[in-house]
Amino acid sequence: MTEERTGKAVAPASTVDNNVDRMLPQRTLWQRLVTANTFWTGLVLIGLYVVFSVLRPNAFPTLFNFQTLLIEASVLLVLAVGMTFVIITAGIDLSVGSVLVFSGVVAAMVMEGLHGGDATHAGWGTILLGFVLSLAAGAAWGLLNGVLVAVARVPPLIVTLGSFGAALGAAQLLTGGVDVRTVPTALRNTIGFGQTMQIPHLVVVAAVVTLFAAWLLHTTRFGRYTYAIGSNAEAARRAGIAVTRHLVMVYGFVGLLAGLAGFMNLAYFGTTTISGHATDNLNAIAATVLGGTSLFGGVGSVLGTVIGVFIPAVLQKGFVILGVQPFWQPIAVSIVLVAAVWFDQTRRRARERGR
Amino acid sequence: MTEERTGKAVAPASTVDNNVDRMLPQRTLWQRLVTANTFWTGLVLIGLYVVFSVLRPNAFPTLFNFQTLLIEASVLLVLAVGMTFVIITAGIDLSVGSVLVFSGVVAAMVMEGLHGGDATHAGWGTILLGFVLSLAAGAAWGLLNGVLVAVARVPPLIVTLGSFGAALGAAQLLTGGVDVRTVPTALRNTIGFGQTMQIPHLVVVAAVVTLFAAWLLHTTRFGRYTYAIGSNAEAARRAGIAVTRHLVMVYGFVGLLAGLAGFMNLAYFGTTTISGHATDNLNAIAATVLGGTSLFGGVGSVLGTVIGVFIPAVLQKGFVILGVQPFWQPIAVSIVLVAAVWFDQTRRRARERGR
Amino acid sequence: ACGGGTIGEGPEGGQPNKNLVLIPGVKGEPFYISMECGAKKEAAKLGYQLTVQAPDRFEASQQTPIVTGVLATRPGAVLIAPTDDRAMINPMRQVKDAGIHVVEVDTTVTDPSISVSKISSDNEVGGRKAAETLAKLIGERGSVLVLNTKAGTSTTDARARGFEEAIKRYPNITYLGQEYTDNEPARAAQIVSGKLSAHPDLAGVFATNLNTGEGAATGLRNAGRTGEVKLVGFDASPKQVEELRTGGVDALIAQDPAVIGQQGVQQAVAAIEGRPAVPQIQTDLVAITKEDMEKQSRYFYRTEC
Amino acid sequence: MGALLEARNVVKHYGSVEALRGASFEVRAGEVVALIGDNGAGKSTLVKCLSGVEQPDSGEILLDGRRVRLDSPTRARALGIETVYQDLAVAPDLDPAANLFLGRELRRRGLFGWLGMVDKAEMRRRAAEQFQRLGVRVQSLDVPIGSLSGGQRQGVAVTRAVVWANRVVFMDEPTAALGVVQRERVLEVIRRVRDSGIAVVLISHNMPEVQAVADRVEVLRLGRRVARFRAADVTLEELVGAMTGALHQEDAA
Amino acid sequence: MGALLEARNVVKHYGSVEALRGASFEVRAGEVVALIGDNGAGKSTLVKCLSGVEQPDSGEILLDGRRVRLDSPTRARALGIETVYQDLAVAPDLDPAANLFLGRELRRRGLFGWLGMVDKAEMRRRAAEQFQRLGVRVQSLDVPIGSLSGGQRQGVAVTRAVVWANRVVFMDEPTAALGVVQRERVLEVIRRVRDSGIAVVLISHNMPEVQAVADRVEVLRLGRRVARFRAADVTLEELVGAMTGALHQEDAA
Ligand SMILES: Nc1ncnc2c1ncn2[C@@H]1O[C@H](COP(=O)(O)OP(=O)(O)OP(=O)(O)O)[C@@H](O)[C@H]1O
Ligand SMILES: Nc1ncnc2c1ncn2[C@@H]1O[C@H](COP(=O)(O)OP(=O)(O)OP(=O)(O)O)[C@@H](O)[C@H]1O
Ligand SMILES: [Mg+2]
Ligand SMILES: [Mg+2]
Repeated sequence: MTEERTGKAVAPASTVDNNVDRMLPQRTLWQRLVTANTFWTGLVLIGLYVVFSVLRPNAFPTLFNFQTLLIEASVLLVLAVGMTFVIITAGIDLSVGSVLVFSGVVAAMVMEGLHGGDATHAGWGTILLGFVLSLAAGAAWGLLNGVLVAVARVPPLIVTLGSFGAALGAAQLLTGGVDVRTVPTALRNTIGFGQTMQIPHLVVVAAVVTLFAAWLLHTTRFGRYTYAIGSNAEAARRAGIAVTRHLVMVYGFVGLLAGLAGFMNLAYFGTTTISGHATDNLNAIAATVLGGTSLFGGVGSVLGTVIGVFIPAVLQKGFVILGVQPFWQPIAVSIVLVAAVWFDQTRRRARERGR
Repeated sequence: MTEERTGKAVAPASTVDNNVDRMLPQRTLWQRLVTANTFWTGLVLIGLYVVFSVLRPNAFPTLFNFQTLLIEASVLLVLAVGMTFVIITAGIDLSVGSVLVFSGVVAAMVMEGLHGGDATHAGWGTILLGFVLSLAAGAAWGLLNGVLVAVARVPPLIVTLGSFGAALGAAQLLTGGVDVRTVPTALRNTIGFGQTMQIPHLVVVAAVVTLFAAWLLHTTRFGRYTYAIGSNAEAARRAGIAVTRHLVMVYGFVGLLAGLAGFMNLAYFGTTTISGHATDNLNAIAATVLGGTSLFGGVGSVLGTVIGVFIPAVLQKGFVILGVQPFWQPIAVSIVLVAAVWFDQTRRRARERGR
Repeated sequence: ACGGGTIGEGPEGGQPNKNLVLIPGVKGEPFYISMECGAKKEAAKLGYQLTVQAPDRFEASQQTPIVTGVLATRPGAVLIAPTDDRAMINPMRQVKDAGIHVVEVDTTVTDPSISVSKISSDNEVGGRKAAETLAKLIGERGSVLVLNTKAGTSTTDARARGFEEAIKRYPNITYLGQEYTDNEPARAAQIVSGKLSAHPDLAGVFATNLNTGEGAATGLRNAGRTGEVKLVGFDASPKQVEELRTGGVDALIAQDPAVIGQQGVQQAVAAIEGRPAVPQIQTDLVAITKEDMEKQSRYFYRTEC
Repeated sequence: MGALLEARNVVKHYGSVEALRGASFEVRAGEVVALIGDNGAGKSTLVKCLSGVEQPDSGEILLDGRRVRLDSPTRARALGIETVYQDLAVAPDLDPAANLFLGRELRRRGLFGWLGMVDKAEMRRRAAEQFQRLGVRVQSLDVPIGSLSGGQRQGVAVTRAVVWANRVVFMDEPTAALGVVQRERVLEVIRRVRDSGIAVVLISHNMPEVQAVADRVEVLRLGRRVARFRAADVTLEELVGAMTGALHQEDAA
Repeated sequence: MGALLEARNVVKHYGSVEALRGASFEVRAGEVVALIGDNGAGKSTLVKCLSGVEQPDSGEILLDGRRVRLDSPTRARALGIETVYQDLAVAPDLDPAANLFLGRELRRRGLFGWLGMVDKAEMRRRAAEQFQRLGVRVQSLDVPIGSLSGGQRQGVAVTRAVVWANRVVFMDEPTAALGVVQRERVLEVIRRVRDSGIAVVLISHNMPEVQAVADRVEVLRLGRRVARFRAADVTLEELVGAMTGALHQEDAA
């Protein structure tokens, strides 16, 4: 080791080299875009769309196919948007599919009941009542979930697994297990498959919900508290955030969206499809996680979830159009799912390493 | 405020009041029992058993019913025991049901293939080969999961949701979606329905697996690393634990157990039951969490999982015997599930508060 | 595919659209596979091309995207087993509106104007046949149980409904009602053994599909009551036929899926080629017991073509 | 002059552990009290009880001589009590500005604000200002604070407490991870806050620091107050003696 | 005498943040080197690079004058390098004994040990002994260490590093949360470890402590070494000057 010398002062360099200006500059739009967690997953989605379009130029990139892709994803999108909120709080909601069914059943039965067992020709008053009841039924389950999670402190997985079973059971109990099959024609023709200038109304509803949720999550205090609770619930509590109340509200919101999804489902299918929503929960969770939301909470975005909903939807549709053998389809979808997330993770890690 | 006086020395009290003896005393068995996380859930289980026995003294507390309870829980128990390991590492495995099906299919097809399309009269050589292949097939999926989780760092939920779809797809692809129809009679009669001194062999297999898993988790280095990784993976890595390898092994172990469960399922049903395992994953997760294992990792026990498997099993059986109306059953099961966990949480919190 | 506005009639090039698509209710069920076999054979005979696209589960929400996806490929005709008699109306109408002929096979929707032809077997009749067969097997006395799959599954619900209706006509038979199994054999086995504990006089079980049948057989076998408690299953997949032969099941209600597929293709081709199609065709349903199983072997389902 | 905030005979158990066995404590407006004691003496627990995070099993808490129930952190904050927790209690996924304003977000003006929209730009600006004022160095206001160094995180937590307090600030080892310069700055801030009439409670294991900044010292040992000193009169030996139990004041408890 | 462990021109980026911009560092056997610097200077990052936790982007690391690749913590531990991390890196759900032996569990004798069974009783006993020796107070060996106080946790982490090290111990602010007595004990331990011929690297913001225990001081500023001192010759002003950039040694880097 070389001989050490006692240091000598060379410069009166300021002891504080940070200043407001240095901290403040916003990143450029492009920087923010590329570092956004959703950028690469978004690229995957676009890539898939392009590949299928090239493979089947007559069938895939058509207006009709685009419309049906959007319509068929609408209900799941509404569920997944809600799921994004719960997962950001480090929770989970397995009950969405059952709550959807329950809300649809409540709305359908009331509408039918008001019209003596056949709601086909019911008017807008009835429809509106059905709509409100559907939302109310969904919100009620959601609030129940929220209270059990936040007040009774039962782990969300257990609570919502419970309401997954209970809401479906309740729906079956109400209907005797048989789908309610008369739905107002007015409802079906407007919300179910009405269009305005080639834009399906169901898609409009889903888009409005998504935009609202994005606004709520990314710009409001409600959204910020959602992130804070998922990031460190104890810190949030000490910061004076009413964690319990907020969690109840988040679960209630998800329930409300599931109720809305139930009503949309009713309008679309014209029946309550009781047996058809067993895997909605996993689909919604997969979409959310695929979109970059962390199951450990604190991280996530609505835009990511939108992308996460459409990647499997585009894949499945593409495979059907390509005529891929049915048993290969789930295998191929799984591979692409895992690959997309893996690609995203790799990009993020590379970015964090600064390369 | 009163006038302060400068302190004066009163006693030469030792500056170190801890000593080896004070730190060492083990708690008594009773203390350890009552503070064990599984104590209260265990009480719930016993309580349920007693209640049903009182309600239907002729039908519920019979040897036959006890045996069938155990037999019918065996396959799920093996899955849930594996699940306990993954969840303790803060992971999750949604693929177990599909891996079970895949392993069963591989074993059944090979056994059939060796006997020209009808394995009914196959001998023990064939059965053993089927057994080994079943384990191997399960372990292979598990290792694949593990590599994707630990090496590629894809979130476990996405990885295993992928293999959930892919393993089932692969099983359907192998069989054309049709259950393999012949299973060696020797296998069915020994493992499937055989008994020794009233103890069903299927139960013996599940019990051996459970005991082995409990030993592995609670007394070996492997188990300790499993907890350490779930508790703080970075700390484990810095402590020199080969986190990646260990995670691959844990997922491989779960896959292996799912393979075993697939073989047990084959012996029990005499067919591959391809379409009948869609909710095995949620059932196994629910059992694990009900047994006190935390989804955030680091905490859990095999005994808890055993209790967690039997609470719903006893409930469902009891409701069938009581003749509860079918649609009420899922509702009641859900309520008891949530209530049991809630009760457990409350007890634990009270204990932590020292009351 | 040949695209274009008027599909199937083939007026432009004079060439009819020779692509047919079969959309069964769910993938990988022997019933639908047999149907596929019948359809494929017939299509080949007539010089047509038949592809199959099936949903993962018997659910409208799963089948709908497949229907619209198939629509985008513009085949000449679609043979479909709708999973819901209302929910599938809209997507099927879209197919029809695009000028594609629709043939309903196995199940139908409530709107009769969509398809050119319906070839179906009546599940409710099947349920009734099951009740009669089971009543005979148990000597018209004792308790009987129905194992259903998931509430809201139209086909199995119809079977259970038919069974319930018919079984009530036997005064000495106690109907214990139906239990739902979520289509899991394990759950079915659990219910059967539970019911055996609660009702020692249980004499017969009707299992509405393959998975419930397998679970019920296992439950009975486990309790050592095979053959004593009579089990009637639905469908004649190879596994079930095997069980029938070895005594695990006492009777099966079988449909004739191959014929459904064959007829479906015939009607679709007729429509494409501008000939009149037969609007409604009913196919057979039979009860097969061990005694007459050789005679009825043509009803056994196939697993590959 | 009476005490601003006073705790009397506070008892707090965690399971079988008795963290506080009748601890008393007081602080007056405009003074800096150092709360010292060995590891595990119960300092943090006492702070948590006095900032509404934990509920004592028994004992009373008085603010301005009146009994208060601090049943939530919100309540304590509403009464003007702010705290820098030993474990910091920040949200690691949020950026420094969001953490600074956590629970007190600025809303936009007008309709948007009424709808709950937060004013991110303004919060960023003010946060930068405050960090600047307290000399907290953050290389960027856009990163989640989970990726900052321990010292930087501590700086954010201190800033948060100081900005919002108007009666009492508890600082549980606020300087533990701070560099020499930052530490000086925090001590300076403490003095400044004290001079503005706010009571400051400083927990520290650094005796020179305690002697430099505190007006009074209260010593906790095994969950009880065992000594109180005027900082000007006390020697290092006395402080250490009180903490280790070698020295005992009869009337301190 | 040459350096035991030496780092030359180590560069490390985190995303766009340059944590180390060509940092050099050295420590000899049997000496205590204090590594000091402002918050965010890169001390912890350097320690992580030297204990195999992070991989530097460039630069070289020499052990006994030979280049080594510390590609994992296991590798570093195998070479006799132990570390007390600033964030402690303990498993909060495991008890103190399990943490002490983490990654180095004692196995039972005979068949059971060969099967991988750990000897819990023996580990408990030895852990109690070691905690006793280093004066770490843990009220019970049966609780998960997540429920211990910060100081207690730090005590466990220090014990772990000291027990296993045989060439170099890095201690990243080991005394930050410690009480006066425990701190003295850790400093004593550091001296004792040094005397046994092991190199000790101490990171601390407490200058009196640094001056009391270190033989040499190396100063990091903005990711580079800016000064080196013999502890005996240096004044507090010089140390602070070097850390803040007021003082610069040309040949230090
Ligand atoms: N959440 C908890 N659960 C169980 N025991 C706890 C908990 N929090 C603190 N304790 C125990 O209470 C006692 C007092 O802890 P506390 O954190 O108040 O000490 P402290 O004086 O702040 O120590 P330090 O100087 O190390 O921060 C300790 O023995 C500690 O182990
Ligand atoms: N994981 C990380 N991701 C991004 N930036 C990081 C990460 N770790 C450290 N940094 C940044 O690197 C720089 C050096 O950090 P480091 O933790 O080495 O500082 P330090 O000298 O140990 O500071 P302190 O005295 O506060 O502990 C800081 O600007 C810090 O924000
Ligand atoms: Mg403390
Ligand atoms: Mg550091």
